[in-house]
Amino acid sequence: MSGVEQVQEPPRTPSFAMLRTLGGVAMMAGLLVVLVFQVTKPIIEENKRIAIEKAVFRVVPGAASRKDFVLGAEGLLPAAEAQAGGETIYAAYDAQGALLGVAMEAAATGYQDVIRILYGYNPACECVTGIKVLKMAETPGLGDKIAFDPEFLKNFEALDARLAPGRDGLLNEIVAVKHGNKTAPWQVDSISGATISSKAIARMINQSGQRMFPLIMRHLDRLRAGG
Amino acid sequence: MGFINLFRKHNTFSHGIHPLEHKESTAGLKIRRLPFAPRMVVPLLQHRGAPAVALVKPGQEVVRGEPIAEPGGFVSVPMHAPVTGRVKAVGELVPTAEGPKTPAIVIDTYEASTQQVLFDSPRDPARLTPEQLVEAVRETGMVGLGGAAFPSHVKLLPPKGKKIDLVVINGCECEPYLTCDHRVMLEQTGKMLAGIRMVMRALGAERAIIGVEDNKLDAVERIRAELPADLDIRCEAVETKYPQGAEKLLITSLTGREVPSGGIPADIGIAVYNVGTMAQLGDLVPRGRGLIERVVTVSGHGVRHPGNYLVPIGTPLRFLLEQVEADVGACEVVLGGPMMGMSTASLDVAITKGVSGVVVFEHREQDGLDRPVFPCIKCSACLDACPLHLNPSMLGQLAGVRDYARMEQEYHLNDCFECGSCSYVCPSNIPLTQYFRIAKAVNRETRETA
Amino acid sequence: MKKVISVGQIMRNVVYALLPLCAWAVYQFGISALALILVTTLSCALTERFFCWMSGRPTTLSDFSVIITGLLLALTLPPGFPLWMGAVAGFIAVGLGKSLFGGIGYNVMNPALVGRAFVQAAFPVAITTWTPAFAPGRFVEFIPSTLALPFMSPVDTADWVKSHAVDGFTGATPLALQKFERITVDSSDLLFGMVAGSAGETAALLIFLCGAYLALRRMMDWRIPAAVFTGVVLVALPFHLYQPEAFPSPLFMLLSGGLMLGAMFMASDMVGSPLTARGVWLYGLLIGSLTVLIRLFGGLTEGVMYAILVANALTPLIDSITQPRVYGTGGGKEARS
Amino acid sequence: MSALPNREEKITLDTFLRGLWEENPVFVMLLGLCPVLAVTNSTMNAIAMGLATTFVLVASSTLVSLLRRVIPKQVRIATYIIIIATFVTIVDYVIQAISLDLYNALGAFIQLIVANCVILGRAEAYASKQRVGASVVNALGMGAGFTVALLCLGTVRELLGAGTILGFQIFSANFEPWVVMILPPGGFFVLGAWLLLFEYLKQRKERKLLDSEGAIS
Amino acid sequence: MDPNSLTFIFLNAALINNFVLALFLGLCPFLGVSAKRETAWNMGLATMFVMLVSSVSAYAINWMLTELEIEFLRLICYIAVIASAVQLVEMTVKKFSPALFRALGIFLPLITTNCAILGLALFQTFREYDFLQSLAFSLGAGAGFTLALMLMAGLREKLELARVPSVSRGAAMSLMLAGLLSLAFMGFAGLGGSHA
Ligand SMILES: Cc1cc2nc3c(=O)[nH]c(=O)nc-3n(C[C@@H](O)[C@H](O)[C@H](O)COP(=O)(O)O)c2cc1C
Ligand SMILES: Cc1cc2nc3c(=O)[nH]c(=O)nc-3n(C[C@H](O)[C@H](O)[C@H](O)COP(=O)(O)O)c2cc1C
Ligand SMILES: Cc1cc2nc3c(=O)[nH]c(=O)nc-3n(C[C@H](O)[C@H](O)[C@H](O)COP(=O)(O)O)c2cc1C
Ligand SMILES: Cc1cc2nc3c(=O)[nH]c(=O)nc-3n(C[C@H](O)[C@H](O)[C@H](O)CO)c2cc1C
Ligand code: SF4
Ligand code: SF4
Ligand code: SF4
Ligand code: SF4
Ligand code: FES
Repeated sequence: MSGVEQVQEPPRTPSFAMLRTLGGVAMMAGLLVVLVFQVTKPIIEENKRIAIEKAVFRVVPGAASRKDFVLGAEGLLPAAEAQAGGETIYAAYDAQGALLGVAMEAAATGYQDVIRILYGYNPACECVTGIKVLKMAETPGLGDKIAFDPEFLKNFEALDARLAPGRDGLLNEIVAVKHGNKTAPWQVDSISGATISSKAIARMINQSGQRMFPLIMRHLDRLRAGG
Repeated sequence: MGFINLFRKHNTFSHGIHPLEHKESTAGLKIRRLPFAPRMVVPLLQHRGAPAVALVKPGQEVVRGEPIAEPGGFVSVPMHAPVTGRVKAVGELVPTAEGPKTPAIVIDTYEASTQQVLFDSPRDPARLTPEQLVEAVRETGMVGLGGAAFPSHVKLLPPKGKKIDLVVINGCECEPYLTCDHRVMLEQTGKMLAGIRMVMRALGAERAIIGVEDNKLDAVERIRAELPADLDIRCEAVETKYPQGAEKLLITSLTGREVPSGGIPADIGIAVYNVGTMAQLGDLVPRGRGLIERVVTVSGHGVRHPGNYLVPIGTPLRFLLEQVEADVGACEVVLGGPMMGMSTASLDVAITKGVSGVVVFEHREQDGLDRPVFPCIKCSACLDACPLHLNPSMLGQLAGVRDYARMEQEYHLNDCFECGSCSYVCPSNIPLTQYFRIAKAVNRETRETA
Repeated sequence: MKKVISVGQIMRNVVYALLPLCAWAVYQFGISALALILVTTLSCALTERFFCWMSGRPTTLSDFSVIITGLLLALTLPPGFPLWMGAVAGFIAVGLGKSLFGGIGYNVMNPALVGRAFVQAAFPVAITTWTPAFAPGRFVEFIPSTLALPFMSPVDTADWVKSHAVDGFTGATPLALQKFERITVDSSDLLFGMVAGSAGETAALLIFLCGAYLALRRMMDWRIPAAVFTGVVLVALPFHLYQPEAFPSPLFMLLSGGLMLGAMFMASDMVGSPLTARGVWLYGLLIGSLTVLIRLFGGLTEGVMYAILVANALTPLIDSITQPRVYGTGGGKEARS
Repeated sequence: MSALPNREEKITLDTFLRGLWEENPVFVMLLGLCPVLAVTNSTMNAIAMGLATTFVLVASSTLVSLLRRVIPKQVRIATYIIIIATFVTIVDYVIQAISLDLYNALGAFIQLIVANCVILGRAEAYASKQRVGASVVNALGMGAGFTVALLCLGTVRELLGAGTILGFQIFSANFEPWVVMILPPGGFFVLGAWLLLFEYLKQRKERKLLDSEGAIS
Repeated sequence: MDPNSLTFIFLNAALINNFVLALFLGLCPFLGVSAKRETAWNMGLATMFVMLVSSVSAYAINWMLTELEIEFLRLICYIAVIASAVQLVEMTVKKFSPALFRALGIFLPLITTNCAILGLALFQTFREYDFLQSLAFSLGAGAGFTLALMLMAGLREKLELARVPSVSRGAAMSLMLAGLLSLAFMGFAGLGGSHA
């Protein structure tokens, strides 16, 4: 206790002491944080890169490398060059550098909250090639099966997403049907008891696909060329 | 919002209850006299206010009708000897129905005592000024016979600045079993109207309404037939519903007005009197006599000879019950009506001015009462019953945790007039009214000690 | 001078009113429903007994309220609900919903619904697995999921349903059909219980009649169901008129799902509902409208249970803004003569 | 809460144990409940959160204790908050570097350690008045108490809610998980149940004590 | 409903992902100040108010930090700026509306650094809400917090009059009540999502 009082005694004014202490502590804090930030930054970025890569490679099977593009008002640009915002899409290539597919994000409200996924699209077969759930708050044991239920994920291994003749939308809307009622390759067989979550996935792919697939087709050459 | 009145059921108030009436066994029986008990007990406090002060000494002889005690203050009344006899004791502590003992004058009745009242000083009420009338009423020792036993002359002197323009006469008799007012209205119609005339003159009121429950239409007819032409007096039937006879509610039923919370009828220019009070005044004032007897309904399954009896004030309960051959062994005796009355532990209490009925229940009739008490299940039956629109459920729960202050401040405890409707309907058998009585007493005590 | 009904009498009468519903459930779903009813009731009763013993209070089984809790709980569960889960629901209903707060009269939310909400959150699959009514052999054979071992997952009933091939049974309740497939079930089927659903919620007419019995005997406040129905109609009607194909009619809303059971027997539990008439109307309207909103715009197909629980939670606040106007305290009446 | 020491305290076993039981920040003082409930849907999260909090607790206590003679009264809270926020930021980045999955599972709650009043409370009530050694030991005790509480919840919730602990199957594969336990209500219920249990044991002990006293006298 | 619409953000924060009952934010004031309806109401208002202030300040700081590319100082800046902003507003309120200050006053310093406030700032940053969305989010969160607090206070006042067993009196009961409320609020799940 006595220590504090000593500090406050003249000749130095209390406000000087306050400023000095606050300033000192803030400096120290800033320094510490910057230090840690500098050390961890490359590791974290690497972690993030690996995470994205893993996800992209999962939704575009067989991919070995990827390039990031931004699809926006300026058209298709490599991520590094993009100025104005737009949607990031990840083009994935095989070991020989041939375009295997494109991965992108989609989101929609599920049972509890917004579900975000990354999904892959193969322009060659005009089909969806896989999904990975990035974020969700669905009920464990029920809705959260969309992330790992093999039967459900199988829906997206070659989900028909052909473009309509006008090339401005999908030929068949991607829809979810009740468990066991799948009859067409563009339908998603729901998880039983989690129809809402399943429908959310189908809906988000449909919405995103209606918009994105025609654009991707338009810029296909650029994507194939890799930049 | 006048149009709402179109939908208001006429001549009644909202809420209230319909207990079984049980009036049939006594309603048709004429008022009969009861013999004198060998020993009379006249408590000095039979009314609201200050006790009377004894004027007699032990050993002194008193004559029936003679004043034996004088008022102990403004809100107090004199007492008169109910019988001719010898004073045995003054200030002896006797039991009361409420519990605490109270001093009384005890008189040994002379066997020769007659029913005749020898103490008379006749006068013509029409000649008296309003002030003299009030004094005359005070000399009769009259208190409200409707149960509250509030000195009647006090109500004739409304607070300064308040003008009474309407007198409401209470002939509802909403308590089950009781029929004494019914009989008075039938048998003493003239005296009652005479009393009303006096009161109207004393107050300077222009109008009077007699309110009678519609289970006594014969009384309504009788009264209407005898209404005087020179005065604005009406007689109205009101719905038979407990507690129609509570003055606030009767006022609402008859006029649509409400007595303000915490106020008295005088605040809205109304005075209320019981029919029995009026009949007695109409009889006593012209003769200059005192109140020495009253009509009491004695009823209940435990009574062999139920009926309406003219009972001298001060008659011991035990004597009364012997006269009607009540089977007191296995019974509960209630003074007053079963809803508001007090169940008395001792048979040595005296019939006082405020006792309108004696009801003897056999125990099997009390079945409900010894049912276990449950927690409040919030069924809201009590809210639908309370005629004052209080929240007895909440009051009861607060009483359960002894939060008496909040009962008063937030839930209008002091508006409750302990009518017992809430306890009656409570399926959990919570003795709500009893709780409220205790709560009020505790609050009063804390205020006094503070 | 006591000649009014007692708590025990009220509760006994509610049990009587529930018995026809139980009988119908057994007739409809067979011995599985019977076993479920017995297990939940027994579980509730034992839990009550246990907690009374723990807290050193006399047992309160004789007031029958816990029997109501047990019966209602069973009636709100799917007929093939595993018995051990039913026992858990009963334990939670009475333990967490009632005894924790001091027993009868002190619970803040409807105990039966607390139990159901708990198992709905705990076992979301089992509680949305429906089995067909009037399955052949229902009086001699259990629905396989009923007999799941304690704490073990129930077996899938899909094969059993197939083997009992009841015409066109889709395993979906009328509400789910409406919401997901836009198929509206006939009102007459809803009235007479010819649909899938919880054990005791399907026959709207029977429930209404049993509830009406209670209301007529004044053991239940008729205003509560009336207010709930009004709330449903007030909210459902505009939507239906606006887009009849997308939004079902108020009648369908009233007759489908647990609404009838909830309005008649669960919203009307006086312990969790407000005291005054005004409060009760507010409470009922809230339940009705919330139910419709959850059904139309929520993630769930059915919202009665949650609507009632939320309204129960709001009851103290409703009570505080709907205190009765005490005689003689303004309101403009004194001024009149 | 026992009286706070105003004189500088000697380091005893009690300095450590107090935080673990007698003044357990969660079970006894009911502080910092948000992270306790939010991240305990699995044991792994509970451990990570416990360690992170303990680290911030110890580090900030150390610094506050070191600086206790130079920080003026008027700005002490502000200073403490800056110190705490610094360490939290550090933890935040370190965890991101260690495992993104873990980081995503804990969500914003790592950063919300700043708001955890156990830490500010320790800084204000203990570290600002005690020598470094005692402060560190006390902070370790509090951190341990906090971690134990997290574990109490985390294990129960994961076990009942998923049938596993740290991801290992405990019950038979056919066990039906009680999903509610990993949902928000389950958090409240499990903490409530622990508190009920402690209260029950406490009351039973008191009753026994009373009984035995009664028997003697 | 569009997940980015203001209405949805408001509803989501108030009911579906209620700060207290679903996200576990602000539990200490929730348990500490929910014994009486009146204090709960004032606390709710104060919180809503502080949330609004901190949402605005967080939006501003975040914009500045992003411009300067020093996001790693975000946490430190948030907590410092929010605390001072609230203090500033507090002084203003005290000067211009003493009545309002009396109602909110005692709560303001207590809430400034609690996790609901900071959580709000962090969430709006993570979710990249624009300015209006941030406002809707903070109002929704504040309304939801107040609602939960009032519900809890109502229930606790009711139980004051109950014969609660000695074991469950106190904190344990409050937690169980919170659990029941949380259970009831699960009914709002998915509200406003389009499921057709
Ligand atoms: C969010 C919040 C948390 C609180 N936490 C505590 C607490 O942990 N301990 C406490 O004694 N009072 C707590 N209170 C109540 C205090 O604000 C109370 O007013 C204070 O203890 C009185 O202290 P004083 O007499 O020194 O002013 C809390 C209040 C709020 C609004
Ligand atoms: C506690 C609980 C959690 C639920 N979680 C989910 C979920 O995560 N995803 C989902 O689609 N439906 C969820 N549901 C909704 C129901 O299961 C809904 O009835 C179902 O989605 C309808 O699908 P069905 O037609 O296959 O039965 C949940 C329901 C409850 C009661
Ligand atoms: C609940 C209740 C019921 C009452 N019932 C009657 C009644 O039936 N008849 C009656 O004359 N007075 C009844 N009273 C008393 C009246 O309110 C009022 O005091 C009386 O009519 C005044 O006349 P009095 O002073 O002449 O007795 C009742 C009072 C209460 C509180
Ligand atoms: C009309 C009526 C409806 C009732 N509904 C329920 C109910 O839905 N759930 C329940 O547990 N008990 C119900 N009860 C029984 C009883 O009120 C309940 O167990 C109390 O909540 C226990 O305090 C009901 C009782 C009545 C009279
Ligand atoms: S039980 Fe007896 S006293 Fe009571 S209402 Fe019935 S007849 Fe009258
Ligand atoms: S006793 Fe009081 S609270 Fe009960 S009904 Fe009568 S006036 Fe109302
Ligand atoms: S009548 Fe009795 S049980 Fe019903 S609300 Fe009133 S006090 Fe409670
Ligand atoms: S400072 Fe934060 S964690 Fe501590 S009591 Fe207050 S709100 Fe809770
Ligand atoms: S409010 Fe206390 S930790 Fe969140």
